[in-house]
Amino acid sequence: MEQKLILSPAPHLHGEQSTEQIMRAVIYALLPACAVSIYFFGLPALRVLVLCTLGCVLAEIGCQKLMRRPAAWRDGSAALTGVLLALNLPPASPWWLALLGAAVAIVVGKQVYGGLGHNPFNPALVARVVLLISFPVQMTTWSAPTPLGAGLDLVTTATPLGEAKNAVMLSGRLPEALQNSSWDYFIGNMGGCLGEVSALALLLGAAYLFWKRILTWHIPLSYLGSVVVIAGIFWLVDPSRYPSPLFHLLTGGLMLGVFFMATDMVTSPVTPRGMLVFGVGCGLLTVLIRLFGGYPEGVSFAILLMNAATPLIDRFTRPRAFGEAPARVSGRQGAP
Amino acid sequence: MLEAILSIGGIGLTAAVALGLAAKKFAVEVDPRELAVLEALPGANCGACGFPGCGGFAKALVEGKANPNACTPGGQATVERIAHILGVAATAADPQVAVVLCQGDNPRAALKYRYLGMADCNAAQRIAEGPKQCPGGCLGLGSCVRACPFSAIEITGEGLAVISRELCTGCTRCVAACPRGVIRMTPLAATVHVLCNSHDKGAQVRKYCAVGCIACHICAKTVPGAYVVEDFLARVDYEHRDQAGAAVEKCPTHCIRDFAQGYPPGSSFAAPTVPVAGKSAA
Amino acid sequence: MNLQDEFTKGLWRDNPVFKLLLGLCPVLAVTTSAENGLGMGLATTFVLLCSNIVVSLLRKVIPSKVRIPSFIVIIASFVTVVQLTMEAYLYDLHKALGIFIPLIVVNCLILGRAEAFASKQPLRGALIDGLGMGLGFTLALFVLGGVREIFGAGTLLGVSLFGGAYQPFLLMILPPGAFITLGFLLAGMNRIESARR
Amino acid sequence: MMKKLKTFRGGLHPSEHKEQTAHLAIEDCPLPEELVIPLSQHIGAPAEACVAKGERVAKGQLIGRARGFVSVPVHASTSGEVLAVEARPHPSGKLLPAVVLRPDGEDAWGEAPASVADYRELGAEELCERIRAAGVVGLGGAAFPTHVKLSPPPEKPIHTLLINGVECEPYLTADHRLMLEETARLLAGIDILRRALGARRVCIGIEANKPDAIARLEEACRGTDVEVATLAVKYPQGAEKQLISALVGREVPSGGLPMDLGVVVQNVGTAAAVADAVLAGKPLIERVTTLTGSALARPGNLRVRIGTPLRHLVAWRGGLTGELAKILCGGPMMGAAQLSLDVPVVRGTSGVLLLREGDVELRRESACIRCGRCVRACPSFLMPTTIAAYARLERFEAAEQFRAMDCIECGCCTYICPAAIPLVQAVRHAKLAILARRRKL
Amino acid sequence: MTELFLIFISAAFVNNFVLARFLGICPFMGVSKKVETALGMGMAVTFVMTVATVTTWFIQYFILTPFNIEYLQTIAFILVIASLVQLVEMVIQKTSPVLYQSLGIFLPLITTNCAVLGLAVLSIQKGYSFLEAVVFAIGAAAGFTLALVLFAGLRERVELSAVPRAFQGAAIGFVTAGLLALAFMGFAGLVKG
Repeated sequence: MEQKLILSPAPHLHGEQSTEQIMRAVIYALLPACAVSIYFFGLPALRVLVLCTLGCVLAEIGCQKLMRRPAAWRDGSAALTGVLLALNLPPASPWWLALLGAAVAIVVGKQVYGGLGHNPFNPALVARVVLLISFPVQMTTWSAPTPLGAGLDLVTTATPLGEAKNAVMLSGRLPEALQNSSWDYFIGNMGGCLGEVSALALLLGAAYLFWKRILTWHIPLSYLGSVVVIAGIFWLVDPSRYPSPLFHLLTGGLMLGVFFMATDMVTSPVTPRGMLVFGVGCGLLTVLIRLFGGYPEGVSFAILLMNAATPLIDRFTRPRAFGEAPARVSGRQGAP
Repeated sequence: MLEAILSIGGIGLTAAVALGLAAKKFAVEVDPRELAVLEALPGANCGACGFPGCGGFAKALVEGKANPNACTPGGQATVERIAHILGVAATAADPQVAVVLCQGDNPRAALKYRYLGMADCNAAQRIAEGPKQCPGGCLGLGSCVRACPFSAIEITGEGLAVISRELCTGCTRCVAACPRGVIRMTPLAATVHVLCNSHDKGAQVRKYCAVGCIACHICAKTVPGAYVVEDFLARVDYEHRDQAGAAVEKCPTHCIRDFAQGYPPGSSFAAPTVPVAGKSAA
Repeated sequence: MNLQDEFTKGLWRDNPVFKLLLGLCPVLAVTTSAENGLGMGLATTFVLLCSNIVVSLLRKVIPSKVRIPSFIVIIASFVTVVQLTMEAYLYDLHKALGIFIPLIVVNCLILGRAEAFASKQPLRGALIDGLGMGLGFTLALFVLGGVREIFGAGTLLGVSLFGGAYQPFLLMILPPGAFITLGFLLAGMNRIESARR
Repeated sequence: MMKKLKTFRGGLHPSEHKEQTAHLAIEDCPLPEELVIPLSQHIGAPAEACVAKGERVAKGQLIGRARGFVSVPVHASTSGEVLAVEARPHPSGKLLPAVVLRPDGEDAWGEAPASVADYRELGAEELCERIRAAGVVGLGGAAFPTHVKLSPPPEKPIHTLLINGVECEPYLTADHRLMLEETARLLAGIDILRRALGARRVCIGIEANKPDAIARLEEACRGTDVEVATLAVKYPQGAEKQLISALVGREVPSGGLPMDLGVVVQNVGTAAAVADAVLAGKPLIERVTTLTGSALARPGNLRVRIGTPLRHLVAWRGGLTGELAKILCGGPMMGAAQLSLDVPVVRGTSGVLLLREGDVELRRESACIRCGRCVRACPSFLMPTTIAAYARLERFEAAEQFRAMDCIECGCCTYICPAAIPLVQAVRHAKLAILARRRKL
Repeated sequence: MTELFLIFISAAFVNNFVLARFLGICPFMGVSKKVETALGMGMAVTFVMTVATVTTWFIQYFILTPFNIEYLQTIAFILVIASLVQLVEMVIQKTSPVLYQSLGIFLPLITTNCAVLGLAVLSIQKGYSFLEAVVFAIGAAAGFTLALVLFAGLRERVELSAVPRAFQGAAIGFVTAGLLALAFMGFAGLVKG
């Protein structure tokens, strides 16, 4: 029998970029940051990367088997979550921490909602925060960076943000030295999670994503902008107590958060205006938590909180439809 | 001790007097059915139904905006009581269930084209009248499943809708949802049905479906009166449903099925006990 | 109605926590350990039982217009009894359960049973219902508390289970853990239920 | 530095695929063995057959009478014998009534078409009536009766006539060739349309990817007040509302019509057909269409009699070159897939595409990853993914509140979707359900 | 002033009534299926919480404490709150049908909302002054509303998702609430104590 004709609804042409290609591109964009972390932290960093990625992919396969759904791990989203999670862990993380994180990310963060596209919260961040509040000791044991160092270095250090927070709490003043190491922070010569260290490598990856048109400017710009403005205001008020905007930009997980976590498509708004609101909210919460909260780093919590607000943001930033009278927009928004 | 009694009593008295006066002064007319429904509800005001308290739920029920089974704390007993008040219960002497009059799943009924698009029968039907060659056959894309509030419909692995005779309440929503009119309301007591919905001539039906009615009249000849053949399609005359079973074995294309013997192949529903006992009492 | 059915329905089929989703505030709040869960469950059972009895006895006396306030007063009285008793004899538990003891009064399970069942049933049924529902509630609290304690502290009823090397999964005894654990328990129940069908 | 071209907000630029046929001059297609002329080739009430089986008809003879105002008559595309008046395959996918005609080969007009000495002496109503009687409809694809657009209510005077020479659909080049080869006829048609409307401003919009057509028209319009505007190459530049937005700078109100802004848009093919109808008295019995696609031996731009089955066109263009996987009538963005080559070319057939298996998108849909591309691409500024999600759950009130009814079904969202979700189909599903519910109320 | 501000921040964010103290879980799970309903509920709760706190504060300090019968707190409070709510409902229903539609219909649900009683008891336990108690109530209500509306938004989204069958319904609701609580833990330490 001859092959039947294909009938499908219009349009009959499709753009080139598929979900898998997007996921793969984001993983490629993270490779420079992975490389820098391995350079500074050696094999332990590699171990964390491998464990998280493998753990996530295996958890994804397991969940899909359990739910009797088609295996979709090949779309690369689980691997991406794994890499992102690894970049959010300290280099000295024990093996069980990495695997537990992977399981939490995929099971609680993603698959209970039905898998890719359905999770309201960023899975990697869910896992990071769960680990942070459950295992505060392991999650805040930082190895000192030793370029091309061999093996696990037992020298521990503090992250610049942690140091700043401690100093302010103890003496009410910021240590001078912290403010003067911008170049080190930029290339990644400081303590921190795998992916928090090198702003340079992350910017490189982000540039690739902009070039591939996977990132739009809305979230990164509004996030960075609001951090600079808000941190700047505090800094101008009292520079001895509040660190400079540049310090905020280069330390902690801000770069990673701005370009790779807040911009996670699934958990951020779809409307351009919504993205701006999202970015500003992230920036505001990040600075507030960093300066006044109990945790030295606020990026993860800020993004999670804004993830929670995403459905509302989407609702209230619905664009005015073509030809819709402007006055009527606000009154008739939203679902019943 | 005295203070305790006095003060609590005082608070209670004040509250009672205030409420009593308020009830008089601010009385509002309420639909008596709403009050009756409110009476039937557990009164836990837990909000599990998604409405603001039992009062809100009762109002929504009377206005037809809510399903009685939304009340989790109430359980089945409450559902039945509410249904009774609202008169949506199967009070008819002859309870009905919906039946998919088709057995043409993917291996048995030929396709007209390869369909790529939204998995919805109504959407598919708009593209050259649906991907099945048979103009009346089940498309198996599940519009009826989504329409059914009681999860009484499943799509078999081979793409055929099957309706559970136990779970179906006869609400007819699936009938309205099906673009091909393949779902019909039939008496629950009738278990024998001609599972075909094609009005094409026999020769044509043979070309695209292995289990379609070819209007050969054998059923009508075997049990005169129990079957009617119209427009090249046989159907059971449900007035004489009791005799219809005799023709099941005689149908050359096996398109007559007695549901008492089980559901169409591929269905996960267990063979029903017929007629379902106690069903009409609900 | 079959009394045995009335009793067992609260344990599984109509479990107040897992099936009816009633009285969730204490369920989530006090189940940081199996012991707390058990204590809260028993306290609630006591109030439920007593209020069911009284409501059932008074069901023909109380005019229907003021029945809800009357029920509340009855329940509140028993809650006060529990509260004072626990403060006197079980001070540690009283402290651990804190504000949730007075809040038993607004546990919708109790009011719900009073309104939906006890006010329409003779004494024997109301008693059995209260006992069954109360024990079902206690069971649920114990299970939830147990799971959270095992993972969150590595102990059960204070007994260490995994030895010193175990790193407690603190999330489980923190607020988010309460929600997530209950969610997973409910999903597990659903799974068992659908497998049975 | 290049001047920024006029355009609208949103949209995208799909690969054009126009190079196969853009350079090919229009050829006349010979008559087929059998013509199938559907009685419904326009938006509105179908025409009513006024010939019977066995009757002989002349070329241009009325064979279907219009029913009502929003309807147009149907004419015989050639002389011959009526074989049947029956339901036949129609490009809409249904079996619809059609007059089946066997050409006698003489191709003889009945009465010689009455030509007009000078159309400038005719009033607007007279012009409009001639256009209606000739069965002219919008040839861009929608096939809306032209005389209806030319009869605005008195309270909505028309001041601007926009001529749509955008042809933004990939693959299609028929309008492009028409502008190049039949400039004079086109301009005559434009002048008639403008007189019928009393429009002050006339503007022809053309995408920048047709520089030869722009040059030709600019040349021809020199000295007149007809503007020729070059538009950015972006889909759906040719959609009515988007074209108005680009050229007039205003948005047609939601739920409204271009006439609310005092604007009427006509396709270039329509303008040419108007010239035929008024100047030569010729009814609409043929059109220019693009026949192309990877499965076709010799693509081209053809002048085809209405009712010619696709099978005949394909045979004449050297047959198929591989296994046919998809037949499309219209452009690839908004056209409809066909069940067989038995469907005829109708008035709205702006192109025919025959695709091989390898050129057909076969990706299965996956879950929405909320990338927001559909939101950014939507020229109606909607949130397609949200509307589609509600449509799937049959929550049509919610879809309506997200303004599903403002969708123009251009297909941008589906084109750009990385998860290959049939968004337009879902939105359309919601639109039809909303309309059905409104009718019920 | 700072003190009052901190009480507000603490009640609204750090020790959010729903997400950290587990008060008012029933309406939180029940009335969070649609954002509009959640907003209405939030407003109603804000109103009732404020009024109830004021009233019970007076009951405590002008009746219970003077007569030394603090042990009757539970009975007295619930009695007052229940009657108060019912009274307000009746008044609103009669006087303003519009207000009743947007706010009044939620009132019966609030009677048995443990957040209201809990709030009244807590502000006594913490020994707040009258002004502090009012701010505490408004903060708690704001936190409740915020959590409720965020949660409603999330649930509307989850409703569009392909949630595994076992998790459908309440289960995924609890997991989502848990993750929301997780995010709220970021506020920890904003206010000491």
